[in-house]
Amino acid sequence: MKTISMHFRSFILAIYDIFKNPFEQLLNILTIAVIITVLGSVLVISKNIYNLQKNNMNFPQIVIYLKDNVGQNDISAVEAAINKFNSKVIKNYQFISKAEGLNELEKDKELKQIASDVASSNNNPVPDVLIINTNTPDSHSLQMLVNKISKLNMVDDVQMDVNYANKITNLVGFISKILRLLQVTFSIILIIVIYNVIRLQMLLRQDEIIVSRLIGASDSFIMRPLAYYAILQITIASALAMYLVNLFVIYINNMFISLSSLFGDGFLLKQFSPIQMLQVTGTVVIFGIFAVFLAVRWVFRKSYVA
Amino acid sequence: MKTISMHFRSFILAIYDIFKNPFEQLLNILTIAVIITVLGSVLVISKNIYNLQKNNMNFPQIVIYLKDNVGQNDISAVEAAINKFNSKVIKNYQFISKAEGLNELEKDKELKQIASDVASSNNNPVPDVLIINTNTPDSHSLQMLVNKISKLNMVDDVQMDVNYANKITNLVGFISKILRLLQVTFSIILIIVIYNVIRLQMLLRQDEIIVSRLIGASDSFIMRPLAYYAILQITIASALAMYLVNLFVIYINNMFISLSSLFGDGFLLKQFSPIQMLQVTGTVVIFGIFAVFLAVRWVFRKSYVA
Amino acid sequence: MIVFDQVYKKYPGNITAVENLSFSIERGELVFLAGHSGAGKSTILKLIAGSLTASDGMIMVNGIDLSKINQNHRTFIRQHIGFIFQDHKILFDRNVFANVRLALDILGYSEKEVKTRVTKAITSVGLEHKINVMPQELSGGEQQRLCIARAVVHRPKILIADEPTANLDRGNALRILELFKMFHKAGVTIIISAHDENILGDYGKRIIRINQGQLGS
Amino acid sequence: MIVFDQVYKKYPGNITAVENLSFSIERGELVFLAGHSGAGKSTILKLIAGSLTASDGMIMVNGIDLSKINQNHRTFIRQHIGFIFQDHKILFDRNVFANVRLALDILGYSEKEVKTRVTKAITSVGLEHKINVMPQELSGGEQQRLCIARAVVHRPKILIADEPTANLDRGNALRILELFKMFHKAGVTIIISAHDENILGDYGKRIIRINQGQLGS
Ligand SMILES: Nc1ncnc2c1ncn2[C@@H]1O[C@H](COP(=O)(O)OP(=O)(O)OP(=O)(O)O)[C@@H](O)[C@H]1O
Ligand SMILES: Nc1ncnc2c1ncn2[C@@H]1O[C@H](COP(=O)(O)OP(=O)(O)OP(=O)(O)O)[C@@H](O)[C@H]1O
Ligand SMILES: [Mg+2]
Ligand SMILES: [Mg+2]
Repeated sequence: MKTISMHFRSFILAIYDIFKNPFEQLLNILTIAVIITVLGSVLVISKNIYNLQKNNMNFPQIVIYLKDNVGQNDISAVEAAINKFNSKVIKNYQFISKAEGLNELEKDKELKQIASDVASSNNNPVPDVLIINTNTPDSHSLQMLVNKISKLNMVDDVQMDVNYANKITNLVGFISKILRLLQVTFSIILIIVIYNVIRLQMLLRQDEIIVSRLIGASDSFIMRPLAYYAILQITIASALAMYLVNLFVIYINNMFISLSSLFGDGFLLKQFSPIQMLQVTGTVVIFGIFAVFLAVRWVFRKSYVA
Repeated sequence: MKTISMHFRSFILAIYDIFKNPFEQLLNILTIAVIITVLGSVLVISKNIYNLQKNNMNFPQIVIYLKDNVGQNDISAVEAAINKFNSKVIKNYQFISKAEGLNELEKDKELKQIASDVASSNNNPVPDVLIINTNTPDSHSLQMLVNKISKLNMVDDVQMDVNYANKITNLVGFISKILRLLQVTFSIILIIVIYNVIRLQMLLRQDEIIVSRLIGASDSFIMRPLAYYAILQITIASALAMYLVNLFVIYINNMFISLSSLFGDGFLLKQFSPIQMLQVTGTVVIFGIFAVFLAVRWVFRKSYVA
Repeated sequence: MIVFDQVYKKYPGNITAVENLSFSIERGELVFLAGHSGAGKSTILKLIAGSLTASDGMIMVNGIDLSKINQNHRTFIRQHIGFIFQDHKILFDRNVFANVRLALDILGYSEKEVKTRVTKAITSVGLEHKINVMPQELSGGEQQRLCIARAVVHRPKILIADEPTANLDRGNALRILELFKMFHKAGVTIIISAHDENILGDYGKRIIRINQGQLGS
Repeated sequence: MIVFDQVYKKYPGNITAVENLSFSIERGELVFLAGHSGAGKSTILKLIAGSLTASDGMIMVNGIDLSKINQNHRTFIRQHIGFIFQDHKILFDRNVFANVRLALDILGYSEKEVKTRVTKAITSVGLEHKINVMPQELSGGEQQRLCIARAVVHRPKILIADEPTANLDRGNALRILELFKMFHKAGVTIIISAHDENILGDYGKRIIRINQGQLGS
């Protein structure tokens, strides 16, 4: 009971402290909030990068050229072989018959002349084709798929743009490297800035810390209100930051929408879920408590109070 | 003389202050440095974005299909017309003869069957072609170019991937919008964080400020050492930040090099020039002096010392 | 009971503030510690309160050897001491009431009890009209009395007063000494340092004279 | 010359610290300001130094009406005053020497002169063996003397001392009073506040008694 009421009192005191000098607190809170916002934005983007890959990047297509004289049965056999594969590798596939192929060819301006020549010759050289849209940039599992299909005897040739697949793999690696760099950087920034703000504030409350200790306060008595003070500050800052991250996502999404021609329709960043927000806030708060602990210890040491 | 020596003394005192508590100073300096680093990195990227466009993006190609029966003269005439255009629009062009065209066609696996059919028919339907690599994403000036060339009477058809050009324009707009957003954001962060760090430090030197004032120090006497203190701190932070930005650029460039298949060779970020470094540092230092001024005034007001 | 047995206190920089000092103070005694400026009075009081540790020798407070205690124990001992600091150590970010209540909060008193006790302590030093005032709005003597109120509010077993009347006029000083006398009668051990033996005159109590960190004449 | 003419000082919260106070102090006079705790002594001294402004009435210092000056002028006046603050106002981030030199730096003295003068001032208050020590390593009385050294180091025309001997033993107090006497002989106007008229006894100088912010008996 006593402990709970002491916690409650510390909490109330912390609220009081924050509202006593709202302007000064605002600056500290803003400082912390902006850094959390930046880190939060990076996290949101990271979280979205996988979806982004899935929906918006074209993973390599595999084109299966069937032999000249295949029938419906052969096609079904190939389809059955494809269906055996994992949906992690294969997104979907599409059969394009000889006739459709020629038709497609005629749509292409550069080639229409050739196509019409060919069409007029009444001898359609375009083969039946199965196109597989894959679902991964992982060239290893793709190559396995290609090898399997090549062995089917109604298949004439299998083509995969491996180079493209490699490019995608590299690009994904590149983006996630940059994102990881940013995450680490901003985490370090967050740690430095929060610790520094907390430390400077504890320094300003040095007298309180030392006097309390001199007249018999235990470490936990001294740290409790300071920890609540930091928790409140950081929570407010974090709430503000989550709101700003939301704004950021909305802003970016608006840009994406107005640029849908560039990115396609499906490409919208997803917000943090409430749970993720709590996770971010919680992590920062825990770090804040730790910072208070360190800073207070440091004040003790600095002032030589036994 | 007296003023100069006072400045000199303040400067020495500031150095002394910084080195008196190196650890504490280090944290403040780091806090400022990381924010400058982030802003500096954004600035470096912005500065490079134009070069990046120029060297590494494929601006739209314009394909000129010549009439079936053109001779060398006609081709030269078209080339002459092209040469009249500004190099800002046209990067270079390339003539691909009927034969070369068919050859190219044969390289494409999907089309090789058709091509070989065509080749064997001894009737090459592929036209002579001139391909212009353009130098700008500006679809307006590109369209003008297309219109001009279309009017030449040896030209059968002119194709430009306008959609692609629009995409590029949009992409450039998108990137610079994001960069502008980041610049503004990090400038605001820089202002808030630096002001907050300076303010908290001035608060810690409150006694010094008030006592000096009470025993007859002028405002400039009080602010001079504090300003030097901030200048030194920020200059060190800025130097550190410039170094970190350099590292960042090197890191990114190394990634680009290892990913040259993805981006092409020419794509390397350029470092800040020394002058640009001085500009960044100077701006931040001036802001720091301003922050000292504000913070000291605020301490005066807070402590009610007339 | 407080015992000093051949106690030395050396500060960094080879400053010996207390040298081979032995004395003992009985439980419930009222003792004056007299000495010139820099004699070592404050050092001795801080040693008793455990905010300094002796360089050599033994200090016992209520039967506990101070050199052998840990932080928790030190905290516990301090809670039973009231210390009037020479430099006041007032917290300027809170009003008179909040400054005084700190000592009770540390001990976990209930809100109601805090209110009664704090009001009583503040009244006993004559600051009842300043109860909600911020410390920087107090005169020097009023600040000193605030410091006294904080030291007595939790009715400590030992009261240590470092120059408690330096900033007080005769009237107020006498009032404070009356207060101490009252505590003394209630069985509290009291040690008062003073550079000026005049204020002690009519008490006729024991005086420990310190000279250059040693027992003096 | 210092003139108070029907001066009032009201603090926020409707506290009247000085009420209808009139007196004048001649150039070169040595005056004691006596009064109980909270009488208004410090307030009066701060009014003279211009760190507080009167709510009503006129204060003249060396022929200048303090209500009519701007910040630059106020700074200038302060440079000719030495103020010994009741709460010391020592800077704990620098050593004794640096604390004292501050008053000379403000006036732009040369490094050489700073050295001689500071050493002399520190010696005159008996702190020569503590010249490179940090203030938190000083005893209460030593801190007070440091504050005195800072106030006199630039040889001000007016010396204002707010309870300068509160923390000093008789020997040190007499030494400080000797120092003031020396300044007095050199023509400095000196105003010393004290709650204890004992220390003034043998000087036989003028005493202004303050009671509840008014001239008292
Ligand atoms: N933290 C410290 N570091 C170094 N020396 C110290 C420290 N504290 C006190 N001293 C020195 O120890 C000696 C005794 O100091 P102390 O404060 O005990 O004296 P005091 O009797 O209380 O004097 P006063 O009446 O002036 O308060 C003095 O010479 C002082 O300078
Ligand atoms: N800043 C302030 N705001 C409000 N009231 C104040 C302020 N400063 C002083 N007072 C009040 O004005 C009155 C006179 O204070 P002052 O400091 O002048 O007294 P003093 O004579 O110096 O007393 P002491 O001997 O205790 O130092 C006191 O009642 C005090 O509480
Ligand atoms: Mg002492
Ligand atoms: Mg006073």
